[in-house]
Amino acid sequence: MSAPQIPVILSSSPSSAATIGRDLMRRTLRMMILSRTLESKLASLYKAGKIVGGVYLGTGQEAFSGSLGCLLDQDRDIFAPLIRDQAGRTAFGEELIDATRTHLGSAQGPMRGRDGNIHRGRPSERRPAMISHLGSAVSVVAGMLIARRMQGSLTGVVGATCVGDGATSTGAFHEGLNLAAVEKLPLVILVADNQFAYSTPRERQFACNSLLDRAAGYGVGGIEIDATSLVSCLTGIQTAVNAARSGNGPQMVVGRLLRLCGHGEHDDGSYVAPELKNSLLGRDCVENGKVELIELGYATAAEIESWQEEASEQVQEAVAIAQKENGPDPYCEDWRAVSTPGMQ
Amino acid sequence: MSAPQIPVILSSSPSSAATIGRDLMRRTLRMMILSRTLESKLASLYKAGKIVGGVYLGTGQEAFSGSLGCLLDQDRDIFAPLIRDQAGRTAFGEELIDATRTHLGSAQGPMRGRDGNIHRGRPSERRPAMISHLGSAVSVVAGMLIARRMQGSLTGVVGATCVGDGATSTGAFHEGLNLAAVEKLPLVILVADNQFAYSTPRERQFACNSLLDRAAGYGVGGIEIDATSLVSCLTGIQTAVNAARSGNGPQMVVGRLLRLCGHGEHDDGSYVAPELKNSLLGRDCVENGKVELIELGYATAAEIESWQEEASEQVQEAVAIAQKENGPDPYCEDWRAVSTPGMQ
Amino acid sequence: MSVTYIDAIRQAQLDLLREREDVFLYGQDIGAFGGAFKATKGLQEEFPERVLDSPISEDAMVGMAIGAAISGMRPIVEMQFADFSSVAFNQIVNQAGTHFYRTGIPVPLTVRMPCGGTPGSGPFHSQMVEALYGHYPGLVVIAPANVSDAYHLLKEAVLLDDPVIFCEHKFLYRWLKSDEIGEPGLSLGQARIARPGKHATVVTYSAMVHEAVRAADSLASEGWEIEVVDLRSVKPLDLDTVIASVARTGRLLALGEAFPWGGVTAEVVSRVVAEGFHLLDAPPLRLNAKDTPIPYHPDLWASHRPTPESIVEKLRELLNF
Amino acid sequence: MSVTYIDAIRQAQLDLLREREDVFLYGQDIGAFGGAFKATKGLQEEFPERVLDSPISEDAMVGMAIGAAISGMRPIVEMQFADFSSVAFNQIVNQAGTHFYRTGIPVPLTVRMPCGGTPGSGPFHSQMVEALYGHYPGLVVIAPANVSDAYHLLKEAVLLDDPVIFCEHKFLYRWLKSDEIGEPGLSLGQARIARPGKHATVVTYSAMVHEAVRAADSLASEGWEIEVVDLRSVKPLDLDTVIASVARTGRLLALGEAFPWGGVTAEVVSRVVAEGFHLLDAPPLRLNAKDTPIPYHPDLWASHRPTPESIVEKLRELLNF
Ligand SMILES: Cc1ncc(C[n+]2csc(CCOP(=O)(O)OP(=O)(O)O)c2C)c(N)n1
Ligand SMILES: Cc1ncc(C[n+]2csc(CCOP(=O)(O)OP(=O)(O)O)c2C)c(N)n1
Ligand SMILES: [Mg+2]
Ligand SMILES: [Mg+2]
Repeated sequence: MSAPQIPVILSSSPSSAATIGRDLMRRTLRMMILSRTLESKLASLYKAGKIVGGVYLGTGQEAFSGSLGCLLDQDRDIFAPLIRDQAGRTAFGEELIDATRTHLGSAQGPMRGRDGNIHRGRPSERRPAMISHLGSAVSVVAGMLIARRMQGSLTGVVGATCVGDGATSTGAFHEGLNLAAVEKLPLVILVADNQFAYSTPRERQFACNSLLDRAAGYGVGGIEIDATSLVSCLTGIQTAVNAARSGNGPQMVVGRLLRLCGHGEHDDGSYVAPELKNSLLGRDCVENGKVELIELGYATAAEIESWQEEASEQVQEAVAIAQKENGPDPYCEDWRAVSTPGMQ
Repeated sequence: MSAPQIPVILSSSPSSAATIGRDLMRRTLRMMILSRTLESKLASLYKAGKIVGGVYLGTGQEAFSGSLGCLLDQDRDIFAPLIRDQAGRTAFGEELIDATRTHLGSAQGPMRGRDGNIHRGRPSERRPAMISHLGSAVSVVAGMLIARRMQGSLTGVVGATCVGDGATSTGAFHEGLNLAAVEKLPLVILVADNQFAYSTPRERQFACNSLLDRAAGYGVGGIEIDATSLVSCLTGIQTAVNAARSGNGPQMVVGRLLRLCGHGEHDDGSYVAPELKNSLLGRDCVENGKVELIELGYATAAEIESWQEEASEQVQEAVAIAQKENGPDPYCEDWRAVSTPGMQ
Repeated sequence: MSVTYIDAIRQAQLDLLREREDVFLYGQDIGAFGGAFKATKGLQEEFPERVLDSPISEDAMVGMAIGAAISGMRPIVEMQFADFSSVAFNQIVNQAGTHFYRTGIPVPLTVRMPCGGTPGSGPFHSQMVEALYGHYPGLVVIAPANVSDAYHLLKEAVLLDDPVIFCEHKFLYRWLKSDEIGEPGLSLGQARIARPGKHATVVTYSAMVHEAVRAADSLASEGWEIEVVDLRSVKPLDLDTVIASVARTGRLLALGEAFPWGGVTAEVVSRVVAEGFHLLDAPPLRLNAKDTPIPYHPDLWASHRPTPESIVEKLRELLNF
Repeated sequence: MSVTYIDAIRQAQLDLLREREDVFLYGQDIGAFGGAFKATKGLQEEFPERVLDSPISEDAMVGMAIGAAISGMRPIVEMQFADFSSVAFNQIVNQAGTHFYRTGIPVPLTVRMPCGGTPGSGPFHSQMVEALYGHYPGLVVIAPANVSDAYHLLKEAVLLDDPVIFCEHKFLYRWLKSDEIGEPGLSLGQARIARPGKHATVVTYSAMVHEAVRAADSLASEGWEIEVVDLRSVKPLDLDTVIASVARTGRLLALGEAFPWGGVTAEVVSRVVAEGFHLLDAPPLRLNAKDTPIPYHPDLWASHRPTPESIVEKLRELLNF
């Protein structure tokens, strides 16, 4: 076996935009705008004390996460999101109401009040519900793929999951990715290197230059991209998704960007140096994405404005519905942790 | 920070032998012979049903492990051996009697019958007593080094530990090495890539070409060596030890070799293909080491023969003493798992 | 011909692989090598695609199996030793154990745990894990004491839609033989009267069932008739059978090989006193292993865990009250 | 001026850092940021070399601290949430917990565990861990219920030569205030009568002490005098104080916020019946959280754990026997 090639795409060019195409770019930007709009709303609801539990946003990571969601096939692929993947979730087909219901404590959310917010998922729709322990979804996605291989339905399927720079320090990440590499599974793993894990800067988290340096050690393909650019995200992730889909084993995509919000909405992120915010890493991918589309002639400012308005309406509606709904009724809970009667 | 340089030494030359020197080569070979002699004795005692617990040998790994033991400073360095490090233990100053006492169930062994054989250690002499869970010593050695840094006594100290190819798949290995890299500790980690983890071949364990490919991902220095050659082991490990000692952070040494025994003495290792045994990887480092010394003019065959005889005597003596000693007396056990009275 | 406990475990896996396409095995060295204890010997030959060697990655092994289990498969994961499941602990309790409650989707996963002490195995190859996993919601914890249960309970475990911690006892692997596996008797969740009696009840499970029977046998010569209840599964815990026995005998000794703080014996005693206090003629007692790591030397090991002698001693205390 | 429970924890760490050169702190975001709960706020500024941010590597964090502890230091590891210690489980029980028994060298390590539920925290930020670690040999497990104990027990924990699991309750962090930290009273290993009474004894610890006292207060209006015993440490467990209380009241309710199978309440009941059976006028009862993961929605959460109402209900059952 020869070592996988590791290309690095840190800038994007109109030519790569051409390979992506107008429709995909338009759809991704719309998803990014929708996600940003939803999350801004959740942030204000949090400030107003209306949210049950914590609020963790993906501000600044919409291009990275949303591109993945748009590049996956909603009908057969697997997507295991983490805490900053609202854009990916939405792009992969999650309805807004799932998000508003969990955050507002409606019993009608996918987790029925039993688990919350970013932990929501619908495993039967190939969207696992994350547990908090970082890194632990990597092996789960590997298992979902292995099941398909045994069932003869793996062909053309990709399983994708996301982690942050900090999560790469977990044993779970390491064991999971190594296992997937040994099994040569069609796994795509996005590493959002957003400069911080909570307040901890990269240099207290790892000592390599780029987390992409880890790909070779797992024997997996890899690519590093400027995740503040939509074109670069779509191009890079498409390469990885295609490589995985066509049987080249796991692919790692390291996205360089900056978290443009606190760790959670309880955190003001004051530890992020202004120079970093003002650097290229701090570029807002949504605003930049708009410029990218306009410059490519793929959308007009007016169109984008209308997407924004549409998004606001959709979000309003999803919030309004969830707000009217009741929370779970503890007296109707059956308090059963196993499915088989008598087994508790 | 710039990426650490990763040299690969797969063959050795007389010129590298010169940098090692006659004394070190002689001492290391003697330690290897002593270790091999002890382990052969343990193997026959095992077959004779005289051993308490299992027997795990380092046959074929004496050059790799013994070189490390000889290159470390017994008065200040730390050495956390694993299951195939009899040579390293002996070279680092462990007395033979420690090994025979644990294996023969004497209460006077370092573990007093409470733990056995390869788990023995003397932490107060900077030789931690391994637990079985693979990979978990890496972080412990890191902590021993961090303690010294805080105490102002780290200068010139190296902490070393060994793992096999299989142990690199553990989360503990990953977390521990990453932590050590972040703290830029003088840690030397030997990876004995002996082609198998128990019966599991490399290709079911990892997907990279060489485990050395992992070094860059941790941001640590690395070197890969032919571990069947004593010159190559001493040269390569010396480079790593020196680099760690002079402040260049953790160093990984991947040794390519073959386990020349079963996983334990209960295992005949019949899953090892004859081609592999007959390949260069299957070369016996002890026999080869003798040739190396003789060819370099560092020892005569007669001298080596006398070392062998001396070793046999020493082993006989250590076995004889331990065999006469009693096992632990359960009626004298205080069954205390904590040191402070009243805290159990 | 006779069947050992480990044969039964191998046979159950073979039959499951043959009967169902959704069953697969995953673990270290379980393929061509047949596993550290040969519980999977020859199985990869017949099912090369469904008997897979894993890397030394217990966390990922269980995570992988969970992913497969929610995708229509019924994985059996072999821990090489139960003690190494400490590395998979997070995936077991937090991912597998919570999944049904959180999402409504069950996780039909079985983790085979070679448990318990044998002489010379030491602190890290001898642990019991039923107390650990019994404490966490969402897991079924089984601990068969005989050949027939080893077979039938493993089959039931794999067919159950929920995650099962299957605690096998290494001491029984080759030591325990039976003429045949036999027909299924009780089902999962039901305790068994391993030996009937009327003066005191010993509630236990796994290898300790045999030690308890030995203790009972030796007290029989003095006229004491000791009833031994084999729990078979510690979660669910068949309190009805236990209480019925205590109702007959008026005396309870809860016996286990695990560490003494908490665990099965504490759970048994607490439930019995809560629901059957009036049935008791004497204080219910417990006997467990000692509160230290499991010693490696056979002489220490034999004193660390309960023995027929120490059980007899405890029973005398109970009977003489 | 008033001191909160979290202030006391911070103060204990500050005083330890000032008084002793061998103490250091290690954990995620505990440096400049001061920790997720601000338990280490400002400490790195004063002790830049001894307050270190760790990577997200719980296994290695504890392994590292063990290595430091056997090299003359007294590390305090902060888990960001106790729930994440599942990843460090192996190092805690198998490396730290076995070390003294195996080698004779103690491991003066303290692991700070932010435990327990708060509304909206859900299954992975609410767990209690005392049952988990109490089961394993070689660990001391502490669970302070008030401001003074939070301070003094943490100081004792760090000065102890053995590994300590220090279970802090997040619900108490800011909610619990005191005028001052006060002088040390009881020492580690001694339980405290949190509220004297004579009709029944509630044995509990951590945040449940306050819920028990509330329940007791509300029953007081009916003339019932309920004694509340705060264990302070669950291992060692001060059975003398518990038995003395049960001797006075004749009735026992063991109360905890953990999952209901096994754990502290089972251990308390089992020990009391073994040694104080004759003191009991009624079956000893237990009240724990429900046997599911801890739900995220505050309304479910409030029903999952014991409340003053459910405690009162259980106490009535006990008193009416
Ligand atoms: C095993 C584990 N330890 C600690 C935490 C607490 N925690 C939640 S998010 C987080 C930071 C994650 O950083 P990173 O992986 O870089 O993702 P980001 O938040 O930057 O997107 C931490 C420490 C956790 N969830 N899991
Ligand atoms: C966490 C863990 N899982 C499983 C084992 C059981 N085990 C002991 S040695 C071994 C194989 C180790 O292989 P490798 O690391 O390559 O070392 P080698 O034996 O080849 O020297 C296994 C699986 C263990 N000790 N620890
Ligand atoms: Mg990050
Ligand atoms: Mg190996």
